[in-house]
Amino acid sequence: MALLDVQNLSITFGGLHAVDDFNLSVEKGQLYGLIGPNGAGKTTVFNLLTGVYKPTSGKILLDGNDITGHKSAEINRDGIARTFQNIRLFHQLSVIDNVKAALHGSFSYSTFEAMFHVGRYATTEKELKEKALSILRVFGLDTVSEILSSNLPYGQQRKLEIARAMATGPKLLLLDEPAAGMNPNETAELMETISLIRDKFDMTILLIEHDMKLVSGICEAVTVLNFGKVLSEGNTKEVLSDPEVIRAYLGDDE
Amino acid sequence: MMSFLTSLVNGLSLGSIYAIIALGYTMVYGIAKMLNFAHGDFIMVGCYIIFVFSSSLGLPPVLAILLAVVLCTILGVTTERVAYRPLRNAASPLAVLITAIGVSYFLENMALLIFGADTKSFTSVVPWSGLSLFNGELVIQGITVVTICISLLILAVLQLFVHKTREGQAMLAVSQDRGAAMLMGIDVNKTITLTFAIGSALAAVAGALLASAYPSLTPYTGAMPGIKAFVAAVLGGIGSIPGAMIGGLVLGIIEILSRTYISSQLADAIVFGILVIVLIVRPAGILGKNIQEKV
Amino acid sequence: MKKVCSVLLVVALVSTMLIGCGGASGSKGGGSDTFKIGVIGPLTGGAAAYGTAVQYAAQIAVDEINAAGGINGKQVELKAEDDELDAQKSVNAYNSLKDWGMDMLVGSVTSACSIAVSEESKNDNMFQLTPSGSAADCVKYDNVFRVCFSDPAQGTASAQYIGEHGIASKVGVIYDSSDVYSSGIYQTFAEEAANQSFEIVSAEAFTADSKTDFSVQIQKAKDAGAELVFLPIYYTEASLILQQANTMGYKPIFFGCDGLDGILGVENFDTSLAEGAMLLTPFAADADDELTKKFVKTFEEKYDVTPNQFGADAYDAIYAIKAAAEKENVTPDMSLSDMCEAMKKGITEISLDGLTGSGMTWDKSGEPTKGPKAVVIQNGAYVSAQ
Amino acid sequence: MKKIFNISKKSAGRLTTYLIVIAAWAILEIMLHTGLMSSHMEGLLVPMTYYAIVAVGLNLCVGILGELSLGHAGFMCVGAFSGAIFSLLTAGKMPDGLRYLLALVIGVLLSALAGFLIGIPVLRLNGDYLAIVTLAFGEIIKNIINALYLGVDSKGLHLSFESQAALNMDPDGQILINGAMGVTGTPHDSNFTIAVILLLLSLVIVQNFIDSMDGRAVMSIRDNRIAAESIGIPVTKYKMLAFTISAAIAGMAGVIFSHNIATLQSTSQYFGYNVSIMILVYVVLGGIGSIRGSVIAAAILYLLPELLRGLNKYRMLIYSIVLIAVMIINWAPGAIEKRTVFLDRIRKGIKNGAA
Repeated sequence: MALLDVQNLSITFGGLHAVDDFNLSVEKGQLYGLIGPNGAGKTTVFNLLTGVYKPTSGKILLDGNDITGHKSAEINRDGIARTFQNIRLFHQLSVIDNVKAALHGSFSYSTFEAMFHVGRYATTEKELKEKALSILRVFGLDTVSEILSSNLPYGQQRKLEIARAMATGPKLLLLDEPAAGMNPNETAELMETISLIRDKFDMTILLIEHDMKLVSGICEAVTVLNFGKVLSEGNTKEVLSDPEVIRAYLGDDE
Repeated sequence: MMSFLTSLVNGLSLGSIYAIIALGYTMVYGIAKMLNFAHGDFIMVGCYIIFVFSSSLGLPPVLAILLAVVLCTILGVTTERVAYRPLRNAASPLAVLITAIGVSYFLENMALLIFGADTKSFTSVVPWSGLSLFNGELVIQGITVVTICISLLILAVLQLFVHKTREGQAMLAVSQDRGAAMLMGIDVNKTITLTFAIGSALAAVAGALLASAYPSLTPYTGAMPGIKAFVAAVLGGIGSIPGAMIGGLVLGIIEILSRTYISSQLADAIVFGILVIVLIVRPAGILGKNIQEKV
Repeated sequence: MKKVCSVLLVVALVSTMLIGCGGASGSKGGGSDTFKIGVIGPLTGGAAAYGTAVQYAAQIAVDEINAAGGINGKQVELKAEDDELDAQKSVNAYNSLKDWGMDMLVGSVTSACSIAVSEESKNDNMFQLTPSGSAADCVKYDNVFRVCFSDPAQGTASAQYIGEHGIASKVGVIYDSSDVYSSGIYQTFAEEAANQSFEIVSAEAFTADSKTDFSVQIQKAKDAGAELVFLPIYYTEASLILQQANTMGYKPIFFGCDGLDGILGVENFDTSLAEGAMLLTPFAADADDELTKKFVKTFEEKYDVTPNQFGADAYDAIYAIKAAAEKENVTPDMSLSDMCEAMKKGITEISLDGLTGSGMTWDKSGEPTKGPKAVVIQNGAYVSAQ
Repeated sequence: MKKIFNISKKSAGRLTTYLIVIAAWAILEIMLHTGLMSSHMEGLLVPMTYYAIVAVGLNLCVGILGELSLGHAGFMCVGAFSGAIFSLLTAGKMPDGLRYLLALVIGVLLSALAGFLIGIPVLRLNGDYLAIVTLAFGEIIKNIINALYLGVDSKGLHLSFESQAALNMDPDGQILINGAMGVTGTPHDSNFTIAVILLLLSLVIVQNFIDSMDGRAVMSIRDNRIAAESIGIPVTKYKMLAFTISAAIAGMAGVIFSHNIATLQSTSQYFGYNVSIMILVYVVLGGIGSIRGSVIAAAILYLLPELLRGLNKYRMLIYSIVLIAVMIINWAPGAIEKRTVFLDRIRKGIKNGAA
């Protein structure tokens, strides 16, 4: 059974079919790409998957459980974590606090203990810090853990966002244009990081990307979206050589 | 029945004044994206100017109002230039809010120094005594008729201005996306200055009508109508010109009716309660557009 | 960077604080060669008209006394502090005056502030004479006296006057429910009205936050057929009510208390609107006795406004202090407590002919005894009613 | 030895704040007992402290939660009246200390409840809409208590919005709230030391809260609500939590307020939106999100107009000019740039001079 199974997903905004009858199936451990020209509805699909929007119709199954209509926070607890196209860090928090905030679900103490720093506070905070550092270490961010996240260079901010998403312990990771705005060196490094996460944590990853080098480099399968509809799907190499896909990307005038 | 009609007319009159003030509030908010807490005090300044020219120096009311409009416009533009513009790109939007509060304190205390704390009685700028209907059972005061007409006129002119002129279009553009407007070659500073000029001129007009309908004048005259008009602007959907009009009228009518039929002591609580209820049902006000953050 | 500025701010403040402290370490009551009288009232804010009237009138009285040789041969110094109508700030003002070396207090002007200050003055045993704090609780301590009538007395007296003179049978009331003075008078007025021959047909309140539009309250009185509208409020709002009633074509008899005094002095007010209005007040600025004429003339010359009853109360307060101090031979070098004891005794022994009444006396409870005068406004002037 | 000094930067920051408050308290107490302090200054100590407490509470809402509230005076009002009424009812029936403590607990609980109930609708709104609705609620609270008559006699509680007479009480009954005249005769229990202890308590709560999982959750919502949701943080719960704590702290200040002054009235000059704005000024000038800054700014700005008393009627004018000037100097991007350049030049000048 597929880890993520999306059936006939649709959403309309004031008559506009932003996503129309969308189907997707991602196997566990797969690195899957979602591509398509600008305005094709890729980010809308992510927003539907993560509960930012409610679908007009259709179903989303994660690991066999129906999560359609769940709210964002719930969906994260169901097991989907994501990053954003325009980076959304907690910019006034330090690097480590960004990750600690994401570890919220795995540790707990009462508000009373929080207000007076008594009881489980000290031990929990210590464990929390260790856990956060171990995650940062994977991304090579442990050396900058005390820096304000908004002061990080762009590439590291992208990484931190992925680290934060990983900290919630998801089954499925959604990356929205992780290489946007990166130079070739940074992109190469990012590709390594993504592969590393997949291998080390046995993570299933669904990503939106415009950089075809990245997509063909790491994605095993892709779905191409155009005008809210699935244009083509399957093995990356085959799909990318599909003439219809090429036409969608380059326009009709050729 | 007559008493209900009377209340309704009184509500319309109060509401029209709120509406004119709210129009100024809403334009400044929509375009400069700031809560100008000193707006109510601009009204007070307008009242004093008219008082000085008309009641003390004996100029005709129309001339006094014109002078007040001009002087208030200068005051508004100067305030924007000196106190608000330097903070437009400050790290927190609260900075300019606090400065506006400072300006409000400044104007009130300045008026206190110049004119003293004594109440001044204001001579209505509308000499016409009004209509008497149904054998005198329903009296509609001249100032009420004039207030309602002027507020409708202002609404129409503003709508035309915003939608039909180049400057108005520039305002719309700036209110929607300041950065993009700048890239399109719109002079944002000039547009915001123009907005303040219009807002302050409206405050002067509102001052003339407010003080004519409720003819007493102190340095704190503008504060409460200012806040109520702010509530009206939010009620109607802040940034929306027809919204401000509707918000003002609704607020005025509810205030008067709840004072008549429920309790004059709890009327303010009811007015604010209505605001709360409207915003719970429609979080962006009656005509406001609820803009969702793009993810 | 921000820190630098903050530090500068702190330094500036601490230095002003030290200056404040330095000035404060001076004489703490008594021990000096002049009488130091403090005045507390709202000098800024919405009620500033009352505070400044008290400040100015007290100054006039002090100037007169000093010109005539002072109290028991000692000169009098006066200092006024602002309380912005805020009880906490009134206490701050009191403490500030104590640091200045105040011997006696004329204040606070308003009831709530006066009560708050009396909690402090009681502990210090400071003689306190409030010109216009009219709530019952203002004089609950034995060191506090007042010049004005108490609210209960005014409410009762008004109801009796209307009833006994048969002025009206249907009475409407418009009062300020957020104001201690106004609601205090209304309460006793309503109680006494039950014993009188008239009926209260409408009683409508307004609050400090909604005192520009009175159309509703006036309409209700009109609809209920009230022949007389009782206005236990201050003249500022009353002037508005009169104007709005006029434009609504409603012309009852208006009847008020001392707060209504001053209505003719509102700048630019059309006094013809007040024609026929009656008020029960101990002071009328247009009265034709010598004392009032002289006081009003000096006041107008000096401050460019017509004094109201607050000013008159304050003027009498200063003279009451003078009379009591002379009676008991109080001198500025006495300790605060001795001075207070002497003044407490002295004030109950004097009889003062002042602006707000002739033959005024005080008893231990702190209440003055004087006859209320009913005046009616005719041809833009106050005339004693029969 | 090493272990003791091995404290994190965050806890060091917290300790500094406590030390500043305690040092200020010690200095002022010494001045108080050696007669160095003027009575004027003495009377300012308690108000200064309770406004500092509200500022700390408001900063939790504005700086940490990132929501602009213009209604905190309303929560103060709830705390002040509930505490005062409790004290009036129980005066003489229990030891003063216990009564004051219970009055505090009741004031805090009721204002927290008010914060919770108001938070439910309010926290669904955004930005300036939220600000105006908190302002509205503050005014509603003030307005209702202002019109309320409450009394107690052998038959129980009596309540009316009409008049004292409408309460229909037995002659032996006790009036608790007399409409606009408010509550009189609340025992004068607050003093500077108690107020400072409560300030320290609120500092402990707020500063510890910030450096905890709950606090990080709240701050993550402030920085980016959508991202906070995406990592599974229950946004509404944490907004409510922070708002309720913030209201409770304001209520605590209200209890101190009502036990420091003989007359308690629910009018604009004590609990109107102007007071909420005044406290907001403290928070912004002290630094949004800086708890220590709020305390210092509240103390200084409360004292400023009082210390300018000598300037008489010019003082509020000067206060307003100072306010505008400080805002522009501290916040305007242009001014910050000029200042940086200027300070750099001085620094270079010093270096050159030294070399």
